Amino acid sequence: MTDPKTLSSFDLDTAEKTYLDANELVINMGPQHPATHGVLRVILRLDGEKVLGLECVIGYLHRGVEKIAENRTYTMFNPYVDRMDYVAAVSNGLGYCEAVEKLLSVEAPPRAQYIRVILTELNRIASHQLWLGTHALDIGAITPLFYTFRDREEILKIFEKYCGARLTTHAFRIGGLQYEAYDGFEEDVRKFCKFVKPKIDEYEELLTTNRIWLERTKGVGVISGKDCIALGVTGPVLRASGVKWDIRKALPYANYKNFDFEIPTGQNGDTYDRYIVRMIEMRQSLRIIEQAVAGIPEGPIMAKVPKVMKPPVGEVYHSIEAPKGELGYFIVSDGSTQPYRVRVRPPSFVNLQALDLMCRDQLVADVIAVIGTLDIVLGEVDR
Amino acid sequence: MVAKLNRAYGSGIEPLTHLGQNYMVVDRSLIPELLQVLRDEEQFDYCVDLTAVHYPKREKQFDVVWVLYSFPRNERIRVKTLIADGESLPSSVPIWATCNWLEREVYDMFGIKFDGHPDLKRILLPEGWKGFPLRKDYGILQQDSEWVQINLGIESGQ
Amino acid sequence: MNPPVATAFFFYLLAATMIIGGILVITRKNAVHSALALITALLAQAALYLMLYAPFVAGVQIILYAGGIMVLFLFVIMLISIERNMKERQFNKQWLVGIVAAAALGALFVTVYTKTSRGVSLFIEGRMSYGESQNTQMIANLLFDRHAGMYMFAFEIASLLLLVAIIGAVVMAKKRI
Amino acid sequence: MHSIVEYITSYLQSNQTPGAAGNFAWATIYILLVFVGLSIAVICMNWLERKILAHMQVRLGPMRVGPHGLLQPIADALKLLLKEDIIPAEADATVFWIAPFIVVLAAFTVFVVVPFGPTHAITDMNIGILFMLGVSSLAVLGIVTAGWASNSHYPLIGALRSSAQMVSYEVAMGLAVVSAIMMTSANAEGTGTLSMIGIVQAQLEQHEWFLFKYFPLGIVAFAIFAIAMVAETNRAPFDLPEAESELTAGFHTEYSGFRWSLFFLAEYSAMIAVSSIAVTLWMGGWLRPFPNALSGPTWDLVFSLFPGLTFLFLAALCFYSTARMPKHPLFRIQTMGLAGFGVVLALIGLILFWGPARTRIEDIYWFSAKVAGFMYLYIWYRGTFPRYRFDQLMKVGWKVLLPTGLALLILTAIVGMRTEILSMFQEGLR
Repeated sequence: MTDPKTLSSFDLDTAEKTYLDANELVINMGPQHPATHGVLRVILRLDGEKVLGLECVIGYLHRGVEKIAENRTYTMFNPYVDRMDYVAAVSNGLGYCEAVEKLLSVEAPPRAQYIRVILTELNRIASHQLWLGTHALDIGAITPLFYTFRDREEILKIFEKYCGARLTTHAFRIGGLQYEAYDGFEEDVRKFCKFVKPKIDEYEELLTTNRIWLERTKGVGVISGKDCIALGVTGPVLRASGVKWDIRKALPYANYKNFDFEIPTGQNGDTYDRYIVRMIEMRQSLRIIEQAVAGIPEGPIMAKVPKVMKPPVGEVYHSIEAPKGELGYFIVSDGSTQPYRVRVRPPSFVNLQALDLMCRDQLVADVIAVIGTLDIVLGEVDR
Repeated sequence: MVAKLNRAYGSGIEPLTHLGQNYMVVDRSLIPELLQVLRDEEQFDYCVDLTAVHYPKREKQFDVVWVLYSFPRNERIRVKTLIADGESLPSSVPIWATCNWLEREVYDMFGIKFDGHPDLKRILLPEGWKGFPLRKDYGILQQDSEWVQINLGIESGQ
Repeated sequence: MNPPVATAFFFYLLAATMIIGGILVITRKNAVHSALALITALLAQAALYLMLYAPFVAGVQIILYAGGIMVLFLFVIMLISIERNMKERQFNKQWLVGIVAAAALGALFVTVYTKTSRGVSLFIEGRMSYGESQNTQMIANLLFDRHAGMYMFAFEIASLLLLVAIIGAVVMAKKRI
Repeated sequence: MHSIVEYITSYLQSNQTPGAAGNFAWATIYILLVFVGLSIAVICMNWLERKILAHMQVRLGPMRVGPHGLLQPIADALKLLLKEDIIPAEADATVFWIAPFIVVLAAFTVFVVVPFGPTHAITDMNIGILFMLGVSSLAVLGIVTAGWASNSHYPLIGALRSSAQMVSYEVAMGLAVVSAIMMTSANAEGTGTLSMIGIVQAQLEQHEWFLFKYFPLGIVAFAIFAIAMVAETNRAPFDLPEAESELTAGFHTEYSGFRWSLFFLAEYSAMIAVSSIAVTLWMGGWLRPFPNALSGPTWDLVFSLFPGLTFLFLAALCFYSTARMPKHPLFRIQTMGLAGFGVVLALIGLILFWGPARTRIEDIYWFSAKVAGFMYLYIWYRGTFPRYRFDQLMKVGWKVLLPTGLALLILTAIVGMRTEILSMFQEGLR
């Protein structure tokens, strides 16, 4: 086992000397490459096609979100968080709103909590669907992409009907929700659950027992639970390595403790296990959604929050289980209307760190598979 | 736990609670040992986050914050230390491997140096960028126009 | 069977291609260009075999030399840094020996040719002794026939030699098996 | 003048291929016909692949250029021809320029011996199948040089992968082919043949496709070939040389415009070529279904109606789609175009009912229909499978296909020679 502490690091400038000199080949993948899911640049050191080490170069999408936060009021910053992990914007919003609510010591009313959970879980399914499509595409199966996008469309339609936006939803407000669920919201969600269940089976039919899929994913990008914890890797990647840990269960937020669901885990920590874990997670999310839809209470959707928010001086760290892992917000308030400091703990950023370890001694083609299986969104990595 | 730590390290540790979240402010001199103890003896095996906050008016300008989590205890804690500008901290990469990139980001954004870090360089901003954007004295309209001019070949629009 | 058309024309065309290809092989500094020229020469040679009503030899020539060996050649050449080789002096000091060898070969050829024309033929008379189909069968008979197969032993020995060569190559190239 | 006409018409009475008859005028005509037909087939494949793949993936595919995107391939071809021809500054210009031509030449030359019918081949070579394998292996040269000449990492890796893949799968492919060739010698004289036409005739004489011969040996050989041929043409799931998620586009990353379209053309004609080999060797080539069991003039007539009926069916599909076209003035031209296309198809269908055309086209029809089946398989694979990793691909080639092929070869030889072997044993016992 390679020591995770010694992550590779080297300079591409020396590449010219090594290129074609038989033993080592330094190759640059990205930032514009079809399989790096955005503008990730990976510098690979290869022995033939075997990866000796790699270094990620990130920051191409850096927009200084944390700096922006310091110059916006708490409410004004809310839409910005959607732009980080743009495939799971609702989760980002939930994390931020709950963190500020904690700072203000308010709690969203139950009805708002239920709708929040429904939308967040829908978004988790959408995020996993997008992951599955692109991941399968990276491995060479082109058809799942279209299947998952077809079904993700239904989720986006619900979002659109609810808040008018499909991707960067800005669905939640600090203290609750701005919009009451539209007429037929429950019916739509129920219909979606019924619609998507056979579709998930359909994805599995294409891939789960597909020989080539098995060969490409089993034993690829293995990471042990211990390494995961050492590298701070969370989310499905951690669970696939056998650590049964999900913030929804461990440190429940929103009203997740009201719902009955299971945390899937894998044993081998390879790409296939991560695939299976995410597939089960989609089903579990459906379970939560069904319970939530059945139990939406009547009542207000907005807690009493002052128009101009001036949280008391102090700092708070709040994190949620985003589709990609632990998404944390560390907010420092100096008592003014603007946050003194907002730190986002992005799951993609921290998970991406494990790429080097997971790719060692694998082949170039596996790097693609591992980047896919980590499920990173560069918007969130670079912020 | 805090009592035990207090016994060992004396007054260097100040346990606090805000909104139900525990954190401790520790003296800078305690930093590598205390973190090591927290991981090894108190089972805080997962470093969630490492970040900093800049208070330009204070004498010790920076809060450096570790957010730690313990899987066995299911508990989260924050460790905070105060350092002055130009002061460096020992790297915690040997304790938690995840601190590698997190420390690089803190260096990138605040210019806080971590001694013993395997490869401390900018991570989100390009190499050669001037200034540390998350410091409060880094104006939002200010940009490294020199870098922009050299690397992008355009006049900075700001 | 109809008489072939423009035989002389095609012969000279192919022969010229071969010679030009051969010259290019030794004069190009870029090894990939040399390899491509060699392939051209080999293909022209295969076409010449076709003109001699020896399609089997032509097919084997294409598969083995042009399609197999030359691909491996290119493979190896591509992996070597070409730029460095370009700077080095291509010709070593053995060109004198080369000229002597070429002259000797040429002399031998001329001798054989003049002897043939004087009637002491080294070749079977006539342009071709067998038709297209019999030609291939003759090879098979010579190689494999239980009674007339005079080259069977040599053939098997050659294949054994190749096997040894393959194993040797694997042993030498691979650090661990 | 008269002699030239006679020279040309004399061939029509012969029942040989132009090559065998030594008729160069007709050979040239055939070469042109094959070239044009192949280009049309590639264009059709382009459209069909996009449409079929689209429908497998719950989308529509090209719909805008022409009715149901029928003119899309033409638009694409025009676009490619008009694009700027870029040669990278660091590339080796000569080799970069030659490489696509090598690939195209290799892909087209193999069609010299493909028998579309007993007389519908440019020539019938004594070593037909050897020629096909040999020439198609030359395509590797083009790919390797293309990758090298681009002077860029990704094309180089793509070229290396491609050549390694093609060279190794050629071995398994060759073994499967040899096993089929051995089956040709199971006739009264015990003489086999490498001639493409001879192979099909052997199947006719032996009253079965080699696919079913010595069950299951024939099917296994066919399976080996069917896998190897996908690898040989660099198609999914063996499309590593151009794996877009890893190598952007593999060996032709740096190519654009016309030169890229040559690679495209070569890829599709290579697909058709290897499918033709498979059809010839195992599926009875141009033979119609049950040529022996359902023989006689009535059955001949029935089966010879198929080409015409197929075109009429396609025409009917066109008319049906025309009727379903939106009744909006904007769609008027498209509707008319589709109807016109249907009319053309129907006319072709009617012409194909005409006696002389019927008999001449029948072989080509059955051959093309079988090849089309393979083409559909190619598309189907692409829609279904993920991509193999390189080492796995090599493992499949060397550790699975090659030993199976060797065992198969020995088994086929033993089964083919069983009477001789038995008699030898009996002799030995006595």
